[in-house]
Amino acid sequence: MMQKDIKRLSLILLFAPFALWIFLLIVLPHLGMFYISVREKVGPRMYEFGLGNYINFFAEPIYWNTLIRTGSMSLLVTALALLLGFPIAYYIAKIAGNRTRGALFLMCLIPLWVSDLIRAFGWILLLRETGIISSSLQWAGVINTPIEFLYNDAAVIMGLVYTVILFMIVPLVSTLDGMDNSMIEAGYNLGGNGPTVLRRIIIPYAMPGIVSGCIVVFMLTAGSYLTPILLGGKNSSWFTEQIYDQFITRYNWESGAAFGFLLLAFTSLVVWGGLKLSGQTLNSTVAKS
Amino acid sequence: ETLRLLTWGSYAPDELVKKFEEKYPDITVEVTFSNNEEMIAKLRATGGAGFDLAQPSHDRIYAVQQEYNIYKPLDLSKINTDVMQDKLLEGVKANTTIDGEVYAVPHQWGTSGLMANKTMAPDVKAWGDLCDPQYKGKTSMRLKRTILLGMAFDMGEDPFAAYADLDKYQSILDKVADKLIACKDNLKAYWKGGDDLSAMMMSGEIVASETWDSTAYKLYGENKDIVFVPPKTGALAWIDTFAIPRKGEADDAAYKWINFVLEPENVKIMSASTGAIAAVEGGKDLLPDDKKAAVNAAFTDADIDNLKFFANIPAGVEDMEGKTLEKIKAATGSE
Amino acid sequence: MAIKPNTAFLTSYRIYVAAFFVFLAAPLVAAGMFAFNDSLFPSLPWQGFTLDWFFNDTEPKLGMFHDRRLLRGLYYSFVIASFVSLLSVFVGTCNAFLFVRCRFPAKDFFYIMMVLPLVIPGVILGISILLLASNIANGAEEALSLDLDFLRPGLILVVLGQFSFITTITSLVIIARLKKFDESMEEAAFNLGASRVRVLRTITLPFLFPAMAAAGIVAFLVSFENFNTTLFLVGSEAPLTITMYDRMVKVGSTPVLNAVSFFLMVGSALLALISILVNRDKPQT
Amino acid sequence: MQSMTENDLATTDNDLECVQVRKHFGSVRAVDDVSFEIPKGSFFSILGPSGCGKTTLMRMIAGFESPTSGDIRIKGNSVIGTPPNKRNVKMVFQHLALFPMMNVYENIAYGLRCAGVSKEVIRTKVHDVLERISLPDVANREISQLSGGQKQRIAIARCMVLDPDVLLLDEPLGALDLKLREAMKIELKLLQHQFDTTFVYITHDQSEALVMSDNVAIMNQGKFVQIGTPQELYHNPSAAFVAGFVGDTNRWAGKVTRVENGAVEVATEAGLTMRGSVRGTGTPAVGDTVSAFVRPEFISAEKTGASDKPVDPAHNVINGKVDSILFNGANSRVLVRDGAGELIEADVVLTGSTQDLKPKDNVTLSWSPEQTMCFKA
Amino acid sequence: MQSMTENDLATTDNDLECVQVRKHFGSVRAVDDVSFEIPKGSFFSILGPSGCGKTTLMRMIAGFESPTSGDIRIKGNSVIGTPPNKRNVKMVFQHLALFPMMNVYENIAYGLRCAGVSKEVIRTKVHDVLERISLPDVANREISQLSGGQKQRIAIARCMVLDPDVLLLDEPLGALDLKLREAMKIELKLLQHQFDTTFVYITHDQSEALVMSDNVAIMNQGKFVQIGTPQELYHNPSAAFVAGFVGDTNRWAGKVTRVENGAVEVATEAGLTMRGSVRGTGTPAVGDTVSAFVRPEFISAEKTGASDKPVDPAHNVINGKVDSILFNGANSRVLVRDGAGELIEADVVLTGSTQDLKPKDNVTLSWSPEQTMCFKA
Ligand SMILES: Nc1ncnc2c1ncn2[C@@H]1O[C@H](COP(=O)(O)OP(=O)(O)OP(=O)(O)O)[C@@H](O)[C@H]1O
Ligand SMILES: Nc1ncnc2c1ncn2[C@@H]1O[C@H](COP(=O)(O)OP(=O)(O)OP(=O)(O)O)[C@@H](O)[C@H]1O
Ligand SMILES: NCCCCNCCCN
Ligand SMILES: [Mg+2]
Ligand SMILES: [Mg+2]
Repeated sequence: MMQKDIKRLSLILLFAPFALWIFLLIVLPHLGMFYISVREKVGPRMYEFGLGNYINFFAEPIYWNTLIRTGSMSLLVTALALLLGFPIAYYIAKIAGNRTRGALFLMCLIPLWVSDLIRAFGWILLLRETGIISSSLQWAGVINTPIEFLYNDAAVIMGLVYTVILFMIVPLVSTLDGMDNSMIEAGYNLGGNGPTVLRRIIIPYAMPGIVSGCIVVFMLTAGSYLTPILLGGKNSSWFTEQIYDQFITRYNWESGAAFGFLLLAFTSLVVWGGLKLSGQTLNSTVAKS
Repeated sequence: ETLRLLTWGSYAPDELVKKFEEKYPDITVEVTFSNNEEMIAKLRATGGAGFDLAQPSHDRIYAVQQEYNIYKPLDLSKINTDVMQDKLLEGVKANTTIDGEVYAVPHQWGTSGLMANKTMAPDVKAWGDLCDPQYKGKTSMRLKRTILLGMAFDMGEDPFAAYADLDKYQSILDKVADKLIACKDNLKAYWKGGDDLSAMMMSGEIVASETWDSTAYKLYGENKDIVFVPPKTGALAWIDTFAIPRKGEADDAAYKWINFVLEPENVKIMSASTGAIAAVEGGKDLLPDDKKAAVNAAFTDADIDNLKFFANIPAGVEDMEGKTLEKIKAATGSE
Repeated sequence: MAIKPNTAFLTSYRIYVAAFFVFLAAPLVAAGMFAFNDSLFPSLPWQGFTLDWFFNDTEPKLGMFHDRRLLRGLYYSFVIASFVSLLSVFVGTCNAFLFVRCRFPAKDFFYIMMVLPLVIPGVILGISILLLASNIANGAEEALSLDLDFLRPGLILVVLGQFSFITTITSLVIIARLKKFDESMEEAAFNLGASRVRVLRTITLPFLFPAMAAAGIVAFLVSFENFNTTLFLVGSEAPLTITMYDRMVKVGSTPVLNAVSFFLMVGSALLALISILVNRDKPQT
Repeated sequence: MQSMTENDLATTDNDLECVQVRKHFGSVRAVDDVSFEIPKGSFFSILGPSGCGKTTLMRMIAGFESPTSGDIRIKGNSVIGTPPNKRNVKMVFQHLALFPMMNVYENIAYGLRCAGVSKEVIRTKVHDVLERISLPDVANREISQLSGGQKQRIAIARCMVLDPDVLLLDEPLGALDLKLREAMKIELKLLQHQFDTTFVYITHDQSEALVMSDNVAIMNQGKFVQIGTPQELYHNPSAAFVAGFVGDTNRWAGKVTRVENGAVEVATEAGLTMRGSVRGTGTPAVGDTVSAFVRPEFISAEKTGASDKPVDPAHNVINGKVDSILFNGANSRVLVRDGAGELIEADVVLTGSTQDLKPKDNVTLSWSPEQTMCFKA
Repeated sequence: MQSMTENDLATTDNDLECVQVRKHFGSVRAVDDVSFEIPKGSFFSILGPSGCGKTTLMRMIAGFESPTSGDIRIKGNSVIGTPPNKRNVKMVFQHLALFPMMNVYENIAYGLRCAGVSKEVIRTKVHDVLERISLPDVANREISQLSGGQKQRIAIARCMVLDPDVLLLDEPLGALDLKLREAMKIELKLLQHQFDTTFVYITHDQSEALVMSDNVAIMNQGKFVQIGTPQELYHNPSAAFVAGFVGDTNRWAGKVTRVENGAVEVATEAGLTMRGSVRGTGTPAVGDTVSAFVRPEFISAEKTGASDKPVDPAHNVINGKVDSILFNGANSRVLVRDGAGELIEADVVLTGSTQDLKPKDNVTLSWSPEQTMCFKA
C-alpha cells in the first residue's frame, strides 16, 4: 500500500520534467510550426488557412531540387562517413592495445573541441587557392600554378564528413566493443576468410551501431548550415540555407515553417526507409548507443 | 543602464564605445553585429524588443514598419539634427515618415560598386564587366539584391522606377537573372562577407568584384593597386540610419549615442572604423587620411552626382528578389 | 586483440589510421597556427611569430584578452553552457530513473520521443521554438498586453533551445550508467537501515556521479559550440560562436579569431582530460 | 510443519517465525502457505529448485515484499508493515552488493552511521568485526582489491556489525568459483558459530545445505515439503520429491506386487523386482504405482563370483555388466547395465589396482530393502 | 612426456602433435616447452590452475597465436604458418561465441557456406548433425531462445558438421550452472563417442577432466607436469603438484627419519610419525623434507574400541577426536583433530543409524603406507 503510493508519487515526479521538456520544447513548437506553415499570407498582417506554402514548394523546382540535392548529398556524406569511419572504429575497438585505444578514442573527439565555425574556418585556411595545401604543393613542386580546392561540392562533402564522422565512430566503437572477440575467432575457425568474417559476422553484428550512426550522421548533415555555406561554391545550395533565407531575408515565416516541416518530413522518411531496409528499429539502434 | 546596439559590423568601434562609457559612466554599451535582413528578422521576432537602437538602411524601414510595427517614432527634439547634412536628413525623413511620424535619421552613407586591381584589370568600369570573359574565374560578387539592381542599371533599366509597377519589376528581374546565370561561369565564387572578399582580392585570387566601398578602401590601405570603381551607370548609395525599436528600454541612452557619434571628433573615429562617410556637414573631410585618399582616388565629382540612392522597398519586393536570387544560385550547368 | 592480420596489411591499416587522425587534426592545426602569425590576416604568408593576438591591448592587433566583445561572448557562452549543463543533467537524471526504474504505459513510445530531439535538425529546433515563443508572446501582448519578455530571443530561449536536444544526450549517458547499477545495492542499503533519501544520497547518486559529470561536460561542450539552434534564438547577448560568426562574416576576420579558436581547443582538451579523470578515479563494478 | 499448532504464542525463543505466509504475483503463487520457526542461534537452510519461491520468501522476511497473507514474526513480534530499514534482519545478497564507491571500512560502517552511532563506537565496532572475520588489515582497502572469499566475509561482517536478530543469505556462494565455493562452505558454518546468530541460508545446491545446516527446509513450487536435519532429509525423506532432490539416487517407477508390514515388493516398468520399505505418507496397496529410490552408496558392486562372502539373502541382488566407469577419485561411480537394459549407478572405490572394476566386467549389485525407499505416487 | 622420443616421425596415427611448443609474451612464458601427441579418436584433457597457459596453448593449435618456437602437427602435417581458417581444427569457445544474428540453422551452416558447399548438401548435413545431438527441431530457433545446455550442443554441432580432425573445447562448461554442468559432463563424453573425433578439452575443474577423459595432461606454469589416464594421475601422481591438484587430499610436510627400499618413515612438522611410499622423481634420504599426501577415502575412521577387527599392524594409526561431521550424503566427511591439533579429513558413510560418528567421538584413523604418497620437496 504505502510502497505503492511512494511508487506512484515518484513516477509522477519523474515524469513531470520529462513531459514538460518533450511537450513544451519539442511537441508544441512543432505543432506551432505546423500551424504557421498552413497559414497563407493574403495581405499585410492578414492570413488565411491553406496549403499554399506547401503547394508553392512543389510548384517551384528550385526548392524541391535543393531539398533532393541536400538529401542525396547527405546520403553520400553518410556513406562516406561509414566507409571511412568503420575501419577506424574497428581499429579502436578491436586492434588497438588497451592503452592506445582510450587515447585514439579521445582523438576522435577532437573535432568536437571547437565549433562548426572554427572547423570551417580551418578548412578555408587550408583549402583556398592561396591556402596552406595549395601553397605547400607548390612549394614541394607537385604543381606549378595554385589550385582552388575551396568553393565546390567536394569541399562541402569533405567538410561535412569531417564534422559528422565522429558521430559515426562513437556508436560503432561501442557496438564493436561489445562484440566478443571469440565471435570473430569463431568466424575464422569455422573456415571463413577475412572478407567473409567481415560480411557475415562483423557487419551483421555491428548493424545496430551502423544504423544508429547513419541516422544521426544523416540528420546532422541534412540539418547543417555553416559548413555548406562557408565551403560551398557558386552552385551549392543547401536546404537549410533556403529555410534561413525564407525566414530572415524574405520575412516569410509561413513558407519558412513549411520548408522546415518538409525538411523534417523528408529526412524522417529517409530514416524510416533506412530502418526498413536494414530491418532495425529506432529503439534498437539510436536509443541503444 | 545598458544600451543595446543592433548595428553593422564595425559601426561600434571599441575606442568609441569606451569613450562613450567614460562620458556616461552609468551606461554600458552592448553591441550586436548584424545586417539589414537580420536586424529586421530579429526585431520582428522580438516584436521590437531586445535592443535599444538599430541601424537599418534607409530603404528598409517604411514597409517593414508598416507590416511588423517594430520601431517607435523618434523624438527629433532630442537629436542634434543641426549637424546633419540637410539633403541626407530630408531624404531619410521623407523615406521613413508614416502617419506624420519620423522613424529614422541618417548616420552614415556609402556606396556599393566595383573594386578592381588596376594592374590586372584596368578595364573594369561597369557592373557588366564582371562578366567579361577576359577575367574568367577571376571575378566575384555577392549574391544579394545589390547586384540585381546594379546589373539592371547596367542593362539600361531603372529598377527603382519599376517599384511602382511590380510586373515590370519582375520582367527586369528575369532579364537580370538570365544575365547573371550566364555570368556565373565567369565568377570564381560568390563572396559572403567582407572577409572572404578581402582574402580573395588581396591574394590576387580575383582581380575585380562587386564590393562595399568600405572594404575597397580598407584594401586600398594595404595595396594601392586595389581601388574602388564607381560603375559608369552610377554607384548604388545607401544611408544607414538610426531607428529605435518599439520596445527599446533605453531611449535616452540611444539619443545620447546618436548625438555622441555625430560629434566631429567621434565621427573621425567612426569613419576610420567603418570607411563610410558620416551624414554630417563635411563628412568626407572627417575621414581619416588614407580613406580620404581612397575616396578621392575612386570618385570624381561627376561620380558623386551620379549616385543612385536605394529607393524604399515596397512590400513583396524582397520575395521577388529572393526568388530571383534562388534561381540564380540554383542554376547549374554553367560549371 | 581479436585476430592478427598479416603484417603488410596491418602496416597499411596503421598508415590509414594515422592519415585519418592527421585529417582530423588538420583544420584545427591550421586554425590554431595562424593565431601566432604576426599579420593582420589569418593567411599565408607567414610573417613571424607573435603573441599579440592574445595579449596586445591596442588596435589594430587587439588581442583576445583585451577584446571586450569576444570576452563578453565567451562570458555568455559560459553562462549559457553552465545553465544548459545543469538543467540537462538534472532532467537527464530524472529521465534515467524514469526509464530504468519505472514501469508505465507506452514506455517504448516515450523512449523514442526522448531520443527524437537528437535527430531533429538543429535549425528546425531553433525555428520552431522561436516561432512558438514569439507567437505566445505576441498573443499575450495583443490580448492581455502582457510583456512576456522571456519568450523573446535572448539568453533564456537560447538556453531552452540548446537544452531541448542536449537533454537527450545527457539522458542517454546517464541511462547507460544507471542500467549497470545493481539494484540490490540499494536494497542492501535499506537493509542496513538507511532511509530512502539516504540511500539516494549515499549509494545511488555517488554511483551515477561519474556519468552525470561526463554528461555535464559533454553538455557543456556541445552547448559551447552550438550554432544552428542558437542562431535563431539569440538576442542581444550573443555567445561566442555567434560573435565569431558575426565577426567573420560581417566585419572580417583577423588572427584574433584564430587566437580564440586556439584558446577554445586548449580549454576543451582540458575539459576532456578532466572527464577522463573523473571517469577513471575508481575501477567500477 | 510443526509450527502450525503454536501459531498464537507470542512469547517464544524463536528468532524468526513465518505463519501461513503467502505471496501471489498475479496468478503465480510464488510462496504458498509457508509456516516455520527457527530457534535462536541455529543455521537454517531453505533448499529448493530454481523458481520455487526461495528468494521471494526471503525478500518478504527482509521487508522488500509484503506478503499477500500470513504473518512474519521476528523475536516474536510481527513485522508486517515495518519498512525494511526498520527491521533487525540483515541480508547478504547473491552478488553481495558491496558498495564499490566506499572502502571496506565505510562499507561496514554504513549501517552504524545510518543508526547514528558515534564515530568512536563505529571505529571500535568495525575493527572488532574485522578481527572476528579474521581480516583485521583490510579496513582501508577498496572493494575491488579484495578476493572473492574476502568480499564474501566483508558482506557478512557488514551485516553482523549491526547485531541482527537474523541474517539472511541468498545463494551467497553462487557467484564464486568451484574451489572457493568448497572452502567458503566450511567457513560460513564457522562464522555462524562465531557470531552465534541465526542464519537463514537459501540455496539450490544440496551439498551446501547439507554440509552447513542444523535444519533444512525443502521447498518446491512455493510450498515447504519437509523440514528436518540434513540426516533426516537424506535418510528419511518424507516425500518422493525430497528423496529425489536431496542426494544422488537411482530411481525406478513400478507397481506394488506384495505388501507385508511396512515392506513391499515392487516390479519396475522395465521388469526388475525388488523389495523395499515404505516411506512418506500413504501405505501403498498391491497394484499401486510407487517410486523406488536407492542411493548409489548403498549399492555394493562386486565382480560376479569374485567375492567369497555370500550375499545377504535378504538383499536385493541384480547381475549386470559394467557399462562405464566415471572415475572421479573418491567420488567415482560405476554405471551398470542390468538385464532389463537400464543403467544403475553405484559408488565404487577405485584404488588403481588391477582388481578395480572395468567396463564389460560382469558385476553383482546388492542392496538392502531398508535402503530402498518407496513412495506411493 | 612420452612424445619426445618420436619427434621426427611424420607418418603417424596421431590427430594432433605438439613438439616443444613455446609461447612467450614479453617476459611471460605462457607456454613453455610443451610436447604431446593425441591418438586418433580420443578424449584428451588439459587440466591446470588458472593462468597456467591452457588457453594460450589451445589458441596456438587453432592458429590464433603463432608459437614462439616448436611445431604443431595435425594429422602429421605441420600447420605452422597455416591461417586459422585453413586448419581443420575446430573450436568450442568458453562463451560459445554462437552468432546471435543468425538462427540455429545459419549458425551451423556458416562453416559449410564458407567452404562453398551446395545448398542441398548443407541442408542435409545440418539436419543430420541436429539429429545426432538430439535436437532435431530447433533449426529455426533464434540463439536467444535456447537453454544453456542446448546452446552448448549447438556450438559443438557447428564444429562437428565440418568434420574436423580435432575439436578443441576451452572450458565450455564454465558458464553453466551447477546442475547443468553435471549433466553436460556425461553428455559431452557421449557426444565424443558419437562423433568419434579427437576432443581436446581444457578445464581447471578436476572432476570434469577425470570423468570425461581418456588421457589428461596436468599443466602448471606453462609446462606439462604429467600426462596419463585419470587413474594414473589420481593414484600414481608423478609430482607433488599433481597429487595436490588432482583429487582431495590430506597433506603434510615432514622430514624423513628412515628409508627402506621404496618406503620411508616421515615425521611431520606437528609431530606425527607415519610410513609412506616414495613417489615421483628423486629418492629422499634421511633428513630430507618431503610432502606426504593421503586421500580421505583411504583413511578408515572407526570409533575407538568399537571395532572387533584388529587394525592391520602395517598401517599408520592415529587416534583423535571428531571435530565435526560434514554431512553430504554419499560424500560425507569427518574432520578429526589428532593429538598434534591438526585436522585430518576422512570419508565416512553415514547411514543415519545411531552407530554413525558424531562430534566429540574418539576415533581411530588408519591407512596403509602404500596410500601415503611421499614426494621429495
Ligand atoms: N516481481 C515478480 N513478479 C512476478 N512474478 C515473480 C516476481 N518475483 C518472482 N516471481 C515469480 O515467482 C516465482 C518464485 O521466484 P523466486 O525468485 O522466489 O524463485 P527462487 O526460488 O529464488 O529461484 P532461484 O533459485 O532461481 O533464485 C517464480 O516463478 C518467479 O517467476
Ligand atoms: N596476449 C597476451 N599478452 C600477454 N600475456 C598474455 C597474453 N595472453 C595470455 N597471457 C598470459 O599468459 C599466461 C597464460 O594465460 P592463459 O590465458 O593461457 O591461461 P589459462 O590457463 O587459460 O587460464 P584460465 O584458466 O584462467 O583461462 C597468463 O599469465 C596470462 O596473463
Ligand atoms: N543595401 C544596403 C546596404 C547597406 C550597407 N551597409 C554596409 C555597412 C558595411 N560595413
Ligand atoms: Mg533466487
Ligand atoms: Mg583460459
